[in-house]
Amino acid sequence: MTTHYLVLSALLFVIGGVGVLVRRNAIVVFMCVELMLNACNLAFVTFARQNGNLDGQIIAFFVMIVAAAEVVIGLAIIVTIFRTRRSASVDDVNLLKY
Amino acid sequence: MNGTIQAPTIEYGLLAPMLVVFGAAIIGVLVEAFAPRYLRSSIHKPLTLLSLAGAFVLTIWQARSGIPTKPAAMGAVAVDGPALFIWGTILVLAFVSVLLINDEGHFVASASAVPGSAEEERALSEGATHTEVYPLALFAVGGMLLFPAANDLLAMFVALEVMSLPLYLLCGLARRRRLLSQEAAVKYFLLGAFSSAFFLYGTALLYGYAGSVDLAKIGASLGAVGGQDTLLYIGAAMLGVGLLFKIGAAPFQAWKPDVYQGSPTPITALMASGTLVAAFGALLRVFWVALGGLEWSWTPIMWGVAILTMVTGAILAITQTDIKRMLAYSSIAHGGFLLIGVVAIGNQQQNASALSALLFYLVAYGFTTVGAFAIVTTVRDAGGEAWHLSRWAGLGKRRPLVATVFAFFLLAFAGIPLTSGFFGKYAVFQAAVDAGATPLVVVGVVSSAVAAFFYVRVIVLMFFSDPAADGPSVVIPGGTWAVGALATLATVVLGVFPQPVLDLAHTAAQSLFVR
Amino acid sequence: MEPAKIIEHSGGVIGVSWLLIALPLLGAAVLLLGGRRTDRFGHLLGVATAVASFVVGVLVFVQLLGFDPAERRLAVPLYDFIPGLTKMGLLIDPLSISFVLLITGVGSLIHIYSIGYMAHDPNRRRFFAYLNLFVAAMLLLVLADNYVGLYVGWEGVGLASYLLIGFWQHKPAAATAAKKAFIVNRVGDFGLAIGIFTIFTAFNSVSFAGVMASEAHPSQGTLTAIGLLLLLGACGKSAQLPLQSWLLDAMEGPTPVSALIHAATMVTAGVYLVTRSGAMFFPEGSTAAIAVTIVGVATLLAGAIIGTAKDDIKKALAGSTMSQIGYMMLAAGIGPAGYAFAIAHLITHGFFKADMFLGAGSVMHAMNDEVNMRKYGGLRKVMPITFATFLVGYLAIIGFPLLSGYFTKDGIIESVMEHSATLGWLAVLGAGITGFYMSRLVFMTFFGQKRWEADAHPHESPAVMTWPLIILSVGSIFLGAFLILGNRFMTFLAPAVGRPEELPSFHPFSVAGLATLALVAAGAAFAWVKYGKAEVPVVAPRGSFLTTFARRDLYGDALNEALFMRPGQWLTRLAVFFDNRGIDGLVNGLAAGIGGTSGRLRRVQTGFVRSYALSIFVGAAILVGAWFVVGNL
Amino acid sequence: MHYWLSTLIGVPVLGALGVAAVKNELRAKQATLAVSLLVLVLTVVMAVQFSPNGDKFQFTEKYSWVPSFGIHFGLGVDGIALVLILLSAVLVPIVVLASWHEAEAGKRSVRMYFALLLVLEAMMIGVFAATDVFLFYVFFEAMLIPMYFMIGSYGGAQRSYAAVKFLLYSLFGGLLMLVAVIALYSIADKGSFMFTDLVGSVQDVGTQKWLFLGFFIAFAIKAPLWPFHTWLPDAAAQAPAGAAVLLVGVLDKVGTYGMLRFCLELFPDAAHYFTPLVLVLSVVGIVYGAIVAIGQTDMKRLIAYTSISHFGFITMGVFAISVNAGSGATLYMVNHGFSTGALFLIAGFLIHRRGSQYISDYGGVQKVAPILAGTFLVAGLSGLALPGLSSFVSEFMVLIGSYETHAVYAIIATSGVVLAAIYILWMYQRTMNGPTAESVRDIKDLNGREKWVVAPLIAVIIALGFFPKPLLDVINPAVTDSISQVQHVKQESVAQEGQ
Repeated sequence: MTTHYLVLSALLFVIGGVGVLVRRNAIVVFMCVELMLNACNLAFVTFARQNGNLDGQIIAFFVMIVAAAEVVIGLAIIVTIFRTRRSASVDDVNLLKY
Repeated sequence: MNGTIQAPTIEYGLLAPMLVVFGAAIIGVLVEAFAPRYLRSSIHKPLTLLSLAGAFVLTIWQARSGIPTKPAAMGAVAVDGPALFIWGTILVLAFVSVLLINDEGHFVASASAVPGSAEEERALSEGATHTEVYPLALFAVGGMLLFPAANDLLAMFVALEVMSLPLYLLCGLARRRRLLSQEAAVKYFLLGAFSSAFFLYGTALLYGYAGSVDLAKIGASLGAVGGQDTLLYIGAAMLGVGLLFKIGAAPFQAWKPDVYQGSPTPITALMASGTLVAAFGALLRVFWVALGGLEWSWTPIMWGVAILTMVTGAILAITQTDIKRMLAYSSIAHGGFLLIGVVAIGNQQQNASALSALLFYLVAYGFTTVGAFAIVTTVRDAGGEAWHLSRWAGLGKRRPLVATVFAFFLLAFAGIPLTSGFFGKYAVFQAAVDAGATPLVVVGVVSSAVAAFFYVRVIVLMFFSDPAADGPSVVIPGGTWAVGALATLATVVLGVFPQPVLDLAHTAAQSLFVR
Repeated sequence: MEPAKIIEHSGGVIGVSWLLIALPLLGAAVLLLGGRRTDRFGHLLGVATAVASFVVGVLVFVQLLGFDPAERRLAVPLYDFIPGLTKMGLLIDPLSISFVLLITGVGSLIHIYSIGYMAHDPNRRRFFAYLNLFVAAMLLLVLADNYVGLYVGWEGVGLASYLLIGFWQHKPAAATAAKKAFIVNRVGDFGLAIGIFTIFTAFNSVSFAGVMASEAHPSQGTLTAIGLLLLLGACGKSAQLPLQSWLLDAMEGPTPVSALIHAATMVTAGVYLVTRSGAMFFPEGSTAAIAVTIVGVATLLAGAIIGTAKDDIKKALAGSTMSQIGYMMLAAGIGPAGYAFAIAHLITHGFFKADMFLGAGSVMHAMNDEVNMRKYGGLRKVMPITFATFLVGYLAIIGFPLLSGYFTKDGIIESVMEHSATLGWLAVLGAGITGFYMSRLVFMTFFGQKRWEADAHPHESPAVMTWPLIILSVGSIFLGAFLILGNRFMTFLAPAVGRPEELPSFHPFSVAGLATLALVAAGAAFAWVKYGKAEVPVVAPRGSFLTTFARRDLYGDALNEALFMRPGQWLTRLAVFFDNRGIDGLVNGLAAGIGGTSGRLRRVQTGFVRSYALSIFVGAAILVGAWFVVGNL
Repeated sequence: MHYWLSTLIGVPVLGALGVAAVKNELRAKQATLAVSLLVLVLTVVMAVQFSPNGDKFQFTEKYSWVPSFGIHFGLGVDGIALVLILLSAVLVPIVVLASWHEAEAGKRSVRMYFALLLVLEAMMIGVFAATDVFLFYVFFEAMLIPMYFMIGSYGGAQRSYAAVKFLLYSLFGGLLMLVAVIALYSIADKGSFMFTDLVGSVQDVGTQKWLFLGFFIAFAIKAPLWPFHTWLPDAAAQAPAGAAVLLVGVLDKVGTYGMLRFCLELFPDAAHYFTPLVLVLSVVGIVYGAIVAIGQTDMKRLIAYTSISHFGFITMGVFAISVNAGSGATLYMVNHGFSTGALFLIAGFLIHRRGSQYISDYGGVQKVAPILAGTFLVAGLSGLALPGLSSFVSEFMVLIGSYETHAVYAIIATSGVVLAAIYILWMYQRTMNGPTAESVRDIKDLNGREKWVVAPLIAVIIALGFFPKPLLDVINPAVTDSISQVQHVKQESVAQEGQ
């Protein structure tokens, strides 16, 4: 019965991925990434259950911590650029191209 | 097991180099917290350099005291021949990059201040600097050390983040052209996070497939487990996405030009040398140890990726006008050449030669590229580095030595004999031909012929065209000078007497990765 | 009777016969390297070396006579020229020695004459250097004992002729004529070279002795091919059809040059080549031999016709030279029966034609380099010696009884008659035309009213110029009789070129002989009517179609221009265009193409994070897809 | 063990460093001249000790360089290499003397120019002396760099375009060759790059063909063989006269030398298979090059195109597979170096005086500068292979040798003899003859230094024209040796057809 969870995690991952592609606001984009990470977590836990060992669940904790660290860095960067540009749209930052 | 908990065994000795670096990083943080502002940088500089040097010494010492044959730290970290070689390389390159970082004028006075605001003016006038740069760099280096040595995917993931997160920040700290710098940071961060999500999901799937994230176990389970190929293939592919992104292989190369161009040049140097080396280490470990049994299925894919990468890098570089951006594309192309080595896989001995070839190439390329970026920092305009190629016109007349050295690096990139780049390419191509990948090699040489064009173009600018009236000035701070000298030396020596390093790489690669 | 075997010998003067070549070569070297320093004595040195070489020649000749006729073919080895290909050596035999005497003898006289003729030229020294160079090369040509050596001399004389025709370089006409001469000759050399390649491949040797001794028996086709190729070479050097066009332009050179190179010696090299190779590649009645006779007869008529219409005295003489060489070729083409006459005529022609050319030079000298005979007239009174000597030459060439030309030319006609009546009668016709145009020349120049330019004050030339004339004219009188009567020359030449089994007997009143005399007389008379009695218009009348035809050298140049020059220039332009646009265009196009691709491709790098993310996403999808494809193969 | 060859390479390198260090320009020039003369003397002394009928390679040296790739620093010369080294050693001092004031035009570092010259000399000697295929490749590529800078920094108006074109073209060829080199190594599987180890190590004909192409294209570009030639006119026309001499006189010979040494000896079957193709290209090159030369308006370009025609002769000689042709071709490499060298230098002197490369800007120079004109004519005549001048012997040998084996090609090629007369004499007429043009009325004749440059060349041209024996005695055995294998293959295939 673990397949459902897997499907769900896959869905979440894809939703997250598509979100990154379609949303403009840097914060939202970043949240989509977080969503993808959580999809991974779900998959880990599911597989842990399936494989009958705890590794997956432990990994999930690791991932949360890493995610948290990412948030710190990410927000810092996004805030700085928001302050300079007065906009959090990722489409506004394209001086670097070609 | 009877209820008693066994404490994990950690071989601190083996991990010492990494621990030293991380320790120094943490001390650095404490310094930031407690030491008075005016003292900080004078504490940081020696601390950073010493820790790196110390780590290097420890690495050497370890290599001499026998290469361990089994993973350390309960199989989480594999301190084996390749790992030690890569550590050594990364540590030296990091040391050199730190020398670049030490020189003034690369980093923003106050990152939080809005560009052009009164606040920034004040920060500038106070001569404030972000000494956090040092601990951040150390953390990044620590991550680089762990990344190629990680023996299970979790450790690798953590290492990936530890390596990347500080770099995201560092990218945004350029003193000049701050908008670009911040933009680089945002792009690198978002895309990096995005790709690491792929890496993680791949890990999850492989965990699901093999029931473990331990590379060796995954490798062992390849044949054993049946009927789960879907998990395996998707998992492996997504893992690949994460790793290929880090080395900037097409079609995941998009971030590289932007980030290299926007970041402070010393950081670019660090990324272009250290990160690339580390990422390749990890890539090799994953694909050879975990997915080695799957080689028949991923070699064709790698062929495609390699070709695409070489061609994209070479072709797109031709029309670049920003020196750093051009070097970024060139580094993409070199990534492609290195990938040729990755597919030059076969029997034990073949793998060894391919691996040693790659290791040599990484050393050669790392030094040359650091040197090149070091030179880039020295050619300055009123507005910071003279980034536009046209500004380099006639440099050969105004500053022959600088121009000659830079030209020499470019020739090394182009792979002209008697430079390190040549033997690097040669070794990899040789391995590939032995493995029967001759067509790939042909593509390789053709694209390096194309690539030669834009290296040569810069030389033409520097030597054959006359200098502009208000040409850029050349400022060579002590650290940069040392870096240039060191890189030149390395490029020459590896180009004329490569044998010692080849031997080193060979011994390192002899026993391949431990399982 | 076949030619005798060649035996090595290097005793006496023959041993040092290389001096023949070395002396003039040395002279040339000294004068060229010495530069202005040698201006004062340059001409004297030039003459000295030529004369010295003549003396050596005589000594060699004397020593040769000492041998038994059957052994008069002596090879003098010199050194290993091209290892594995050929050694260099000299061949002293009746044929070569006759040429040596002609070249050095007449050569010396012309050297002496030039002292006077070039007296006022600032570059006289260089002129003598070139003359010496020519003599050396010509001697190498006739003395070499192998085809490569012959080829070296062959092109050497070509060079000398190039330098001397273009001696007055500042005159564009001269420069162009020189270039033309060289290039047309090169066309001939092309044939000669390939001929030599074929010889080497067929006989594995290029020395005359080697070829004769060779055991190899190549196919008849090969031999014919060799013959025709050599003939092509001969045509180039001897201005025979179809390569005749350069000779008339060559008259741009100083007159002594025309006398020495373009009348007496170089242009006869073709005859030498045919005679020398006769036994091997032009056996009697072979295709090649027939080709030779045809070329000869065609040229002798063409030359004669051209001669009739020229007002330029030198060109008229040049036309006659062509025609006379045509006679020699014709004779050489009929095999052993004709060789002796061919060479004999060659020698006598050398004398009387040189005589006349120098005479013409003397006239021009007197008339401030006017060459248009329509502006001469009545010169016999003012320059008697020139007139007298010229008259001798004239009588000799038209074959006035008992003068040299009479014997040699008549000999040729007789022997050709034996061979083929048609060719014979054509030769006779040629003789008639000769009678006409030579008389026309003499009448226009020395008889009739003065038609001089206002500023012309003709006078007799100095002794240094007249003495050579006198000596030459003496030769023109007696040489023929000396050589022909009693088949003296044929017997002498036999060891070198062989001779028919029964010697021809000379009978003065043969049909052909009388017919010739009659025709010549008629021609002369006609000329008298038209140019002697009648008034000669100073500007040439338009003249009939035939006249124009002749004046335009039978449209030889026009033909070359239409066939080769124009298409050539066109081809050149095409090639250059193709090289720049085609090949180079391709290369640069490729480069530009890559550049363009880059310019377009970099647009993919839009700078939008989301598009980068998209590329990663799609990339991942492709990777997964690919893995499935490969995995399930 | 001798150290002849390593000395010959080492001396100029050290010299170059020295020259680069010297501050005073005049001193630098004198030093360069001294060094190059020293090299010449050493080369001659070495050459006289060479025994024509001794071992194939003499004065051999062998040091292990990169053991893990089986690369040696292996040196040694056979007759072919020896004469080419002699050629370089003779030309360099002459070029030094000729370009005494060359570099000053562009306000660029004179010392650097001469330093580059010496580096180039070292590379040239090295490339001919290398008996290790890899070492050969290294010199083959490294040679480009000094020449690249000489063209690019000291050349004419289009110099950077020409330099880049030259470099990329050669680099491309070189990289293809690199692939072949690598493949050769791993197929031969001898663990060594020494030429002698590799000979005969590739048996499979199919493989040979691919490897052959890898080497051949590189050499064809270098030579240059039609249709890979278009870089040469640009490079030669833009390069300073001195550099042009070394470029056309020596560097390009590496291509034809490589064909003779590597293509024939390493891949005899492939060589036999590709012979017709190569001969066609050569013949096309001969005629085409000559025709295009006729149409040129720029003196240096014209000379460059004549060289393309001449290289056609050389490659034809190499692939005609007959001793005469092969020796002729080798001798041709030397003679062409001298005669074209003379042409370029004298043309250079003329251009230096008038400041224009266009033929149409000249006329009647003979009147004002007879010596210049005279020497130019001699060089030109040697270019059109006039008997008595060096080129004749070699051209004649090539043609006669080719005629033995491939008559038709030889006949077509011989037509080049006529075309040569046209392009040389027409150029001479347009520049030197006719009424003296206003613009050249007051130019000076050759000065002492220039005479010293030209004299030795003319002397050698004439001497070799009459006494080629000394060189041929050295060349013949070597050539016989290197074509023997292909001849063997040929006989076999003939025999098979016979059955």
